[in-house]
Amino acid sequence: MDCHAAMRGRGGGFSYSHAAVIGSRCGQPVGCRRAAASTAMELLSDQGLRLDGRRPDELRNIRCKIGVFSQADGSAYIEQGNTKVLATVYGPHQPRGQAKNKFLFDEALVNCQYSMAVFSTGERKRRPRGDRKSQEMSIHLRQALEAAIRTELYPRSQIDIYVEVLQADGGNYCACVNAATLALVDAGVGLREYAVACSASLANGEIPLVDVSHLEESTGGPNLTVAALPISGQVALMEMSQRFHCDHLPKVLERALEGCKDIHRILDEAVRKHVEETGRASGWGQVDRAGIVL
Amino acid sequence: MAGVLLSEAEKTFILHGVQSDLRNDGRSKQDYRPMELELDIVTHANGSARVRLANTDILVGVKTEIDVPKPEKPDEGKIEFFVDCSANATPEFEGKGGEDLATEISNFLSTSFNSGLSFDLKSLCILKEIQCWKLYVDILILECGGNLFDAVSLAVKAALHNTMVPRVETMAMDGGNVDLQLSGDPYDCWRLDIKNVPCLVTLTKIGEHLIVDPTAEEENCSMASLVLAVTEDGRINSLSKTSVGSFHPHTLTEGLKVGTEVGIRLNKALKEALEKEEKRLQADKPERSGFLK
Amino acid sequence: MAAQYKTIHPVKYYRDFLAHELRPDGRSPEKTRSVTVNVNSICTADGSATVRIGNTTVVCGIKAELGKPRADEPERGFMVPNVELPPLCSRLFRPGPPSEEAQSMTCFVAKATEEMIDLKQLCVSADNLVWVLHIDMICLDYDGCVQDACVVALSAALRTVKLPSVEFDMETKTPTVDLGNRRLIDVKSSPVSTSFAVFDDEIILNDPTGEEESLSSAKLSVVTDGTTIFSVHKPGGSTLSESQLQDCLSLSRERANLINKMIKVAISSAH
Amino acid sequence: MPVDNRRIQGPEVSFPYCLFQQSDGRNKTNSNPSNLLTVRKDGRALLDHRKIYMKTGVVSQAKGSAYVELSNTKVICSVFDPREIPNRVEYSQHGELYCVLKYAPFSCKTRRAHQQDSEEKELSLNLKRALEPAVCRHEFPNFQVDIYVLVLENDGGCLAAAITCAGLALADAHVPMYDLVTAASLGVTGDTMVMDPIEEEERLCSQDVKEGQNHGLVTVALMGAHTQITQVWQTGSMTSTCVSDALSRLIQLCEETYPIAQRCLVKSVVNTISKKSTS
Repeated sequence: MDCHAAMRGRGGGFSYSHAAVIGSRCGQPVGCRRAAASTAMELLSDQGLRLDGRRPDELRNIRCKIGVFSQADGSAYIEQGNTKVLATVYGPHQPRGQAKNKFLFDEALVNCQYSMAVFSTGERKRRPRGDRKSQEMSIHLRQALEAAIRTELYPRSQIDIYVEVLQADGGNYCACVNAATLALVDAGVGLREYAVACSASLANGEIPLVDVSHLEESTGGPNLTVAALPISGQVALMEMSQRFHCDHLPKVLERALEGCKDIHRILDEAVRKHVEETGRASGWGQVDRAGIVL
Repeated sequence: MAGVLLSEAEKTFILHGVQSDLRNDGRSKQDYRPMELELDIVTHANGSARVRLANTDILVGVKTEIDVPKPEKPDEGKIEFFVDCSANATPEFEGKGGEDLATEISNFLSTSFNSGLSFDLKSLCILKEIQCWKLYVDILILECGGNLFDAVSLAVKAALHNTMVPRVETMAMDGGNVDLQLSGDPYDCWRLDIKNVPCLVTLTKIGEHLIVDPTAEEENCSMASLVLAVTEDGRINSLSKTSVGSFHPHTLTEGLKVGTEVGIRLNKALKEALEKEEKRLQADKPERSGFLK
Repeated sequence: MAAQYKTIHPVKYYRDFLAHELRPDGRSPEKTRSVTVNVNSICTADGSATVRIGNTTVVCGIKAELGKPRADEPERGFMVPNVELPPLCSRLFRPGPPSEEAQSMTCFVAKATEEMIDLKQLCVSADNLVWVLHIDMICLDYDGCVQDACVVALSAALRTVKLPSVEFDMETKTPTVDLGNRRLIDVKSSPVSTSFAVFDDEIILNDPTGEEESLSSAKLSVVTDGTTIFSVHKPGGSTLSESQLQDCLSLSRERANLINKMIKVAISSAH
Repeated sequence: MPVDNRRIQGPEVSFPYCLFQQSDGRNKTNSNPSNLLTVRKDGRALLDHRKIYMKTGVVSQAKGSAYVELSNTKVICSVFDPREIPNRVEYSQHGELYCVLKYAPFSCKTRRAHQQDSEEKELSLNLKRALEPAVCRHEFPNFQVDIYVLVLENDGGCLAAAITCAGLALADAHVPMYDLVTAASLGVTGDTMVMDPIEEEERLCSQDVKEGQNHGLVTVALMGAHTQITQVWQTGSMTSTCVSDALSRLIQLCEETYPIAQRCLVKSVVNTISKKSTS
């Protein structure tokens, strides 16, 4: 299919891609077809810059907000580049629902649900959750967060962590872990330290890249995801999309852990700023926005 | 929504407040809570909007796809509503917990869009009997602080207003297959006509009184609610009772009158808000905060 | 008292009755329940019949549609019979996909009735278009011998189907239907199924009720048109002697003749 | 489409033959709506309703059951003993109604699938909403009453018939209730109102009209003795005066149906008593 994807700034720095030709097959989304278009691309240009202009060791722009919702015990929103994730935390509370009879006597039960908005991807998803991929993600999330939460402080209770991917552009899992950590902080759940996740890849067979975007993911380099406790330098979860050469893995892992430390710094700063601000009135309604006035 | 537990005394307090037309948060019976609207915040969608009505938070994305028209309606496009009650709103929605509510909302929306007078599906037709646009209106409920129906409908109308449908440049018939050439310019789009798209107005009966825009606590005190789909010019496109409980015919007729008035005001307010937001987006470098604010 | 006795010890309750060659509903063991057949009661279907055997009620509706034939059998149409046991008919069933019982009943009915019509007469244009008869039998009241009622309902409903004439334009590959001009289907045979329940390994109950079925130690269904035996279905359970089997066969033949007569009367009175 | 291997399957696709009807036959009725409504197909005046037939105790295996016929529209309903709400962890103060409405595959103009579709789900919900206010749900906390409705033939006014039928079946099953529920429907197109429309008229009322005109369908369920509307469902597009006008007409019709339902119940009670006394 003759398909060209035009990356274009639309409004304030938002990328918008547009497929020029659409076949007559029904049910074909008018979304991006970046993967097909970019197979020929190189992950790293001759100038040593990545597809989106970053340097190999440069993270995407991270913006976050702690305390998005008022009803949840804790909530947070994070943007890592164009990947946008919302996380909420309920608890610790009495176990309820199906977990009612499964609670643990000496520690808290951590319950995670990973879900993706149906409009979060280029091609519309049919179901927001319940498929195998999101089940797996839910489990991985729980595994990483259990390492950080001081579950022994909350026996016979349950902590619910729900993450919702609003926009997916690579590194979904990482953004989810980071958002969940912020939400846990907001909920006041006791943590050993922040659980931070970051991904890394390898370009041209030698140069490690940090914080992989969707474009780079689909270009097909090997991909390493690490969830770590960066202060103590412990790895909570590590996953590889495909095999790495023995010689390459250490440096890719090092780059990913480096990324984790960087993200940790950003998150920590955000938390400190948030705590400073919570003393004042919440920022609601301060910015001039289109209010619906009756 | 999340675990509202009220004692009898608290319920009576709310009831008395409604009786004297002064609700807990200082509103009168027909006042809405503050609302905020932001357009175009989901880049993967053709149109999107987020509406926050006090604690109720709704995000809507509209995506377009090419589909084959229904054989019984060959000259009409399709529109499909999908509601996802995110567990972010309340742990009760985890897994399949929110499905009943989601079906209720999406069914009500499709009923109120059913009439050709509310939304012109014919404009979505590309080639009679062969190709048409299908709009997927995906609604994500992120927080429920009462009055879901109204907030959802506002967000849906705003997202449809924001939707850009790519223009079809050429069509080539190749046997039974059709090749569509869409315009390569992402700005070469057309907008949907949302003039007659209704807004939903929920009237909640507390005691003998009908109030609009109930909070979660107020919903908890009420036995019966009425949902109306009201258009800009005060026509009712759909009407249904939700929740348990029943109405006296007199209350119902009064509800129709009040609901229509409120609906007209709501549509007008939304229109103004949309214009304002549109203007903001057209500015040179509009600030996009989404959930960061 | 009798009601309590029955709930506490249903088997003994039945034994007491059967010791006097009588069943609780007043029938002798070999007597069948009354049957009513009603056709064309549903106007939205192309053919329909309602059959009651005692309390058991089955509605059969046939919808004819046009479809493409299978490549290996280009001239044969389709008969798609399905038995539905909705939750409405008994507390034994829940909403959702068909229960095991419904599935096995569907198989039984499909097998008993597969030879009824020549599927070639459902052909409109070989390789292109054939009639598809969607035959849905819905049980409204589940009180024993539902499969018998299904077979009767299908047989009666099939005789009321009137297919409109269709012309197939070979060039545009589109059919044109003339609703004014309709024809009946030619039905070759008329199988009737009769079921028996074996109580306490020896007593044979003809046309058992739901209760009798659930208490029985074995079941037997005979499909016959009065002269030929199409099939005998005995899914396990206690054994039967040859003479008992012969009795069942002759009872079934009698009943088949009777019911086929009833179907004929019902259809002729409907026209 | 997912393959259903628990049923016998026909070919993958098949079409209703009405689609290929000769064109002259079809358009006659559709192109001239006013014609259809000046003389209704069954000879009724515009505001006349159809004859209604009701019967209780039709399903021997159910706790309570009823059958309702609005000339060609045929609906059957059965109600079962309350049972504990399955898969529920929290205790619920009120009993629940579990309503499932299903169209028989052959009940409509075009064949229906075996699985419940979204229209059936919507009708089920409306049915539930219509019945809930009438049932004393505090009498059976943490239990649910199963109500199954099957539409055998749809010739308009399905929801109304289903509500009336389910109300009777609940009463027949001795479920404690405040009042009986009866329902009625009405169609509007342009300036014309049609009481108790048949399927063809319903379709006509759902069809688009010129801008500024009214069209649509209204269904109302009423508890007659308390004059309480338990459910109202409107589709289409109409002015609020038109809706309230329709409401008052429908309430009247519901009130007319109410004594018929009462008589039907009385008759079934008399029957059971006389049966008991003879045995």
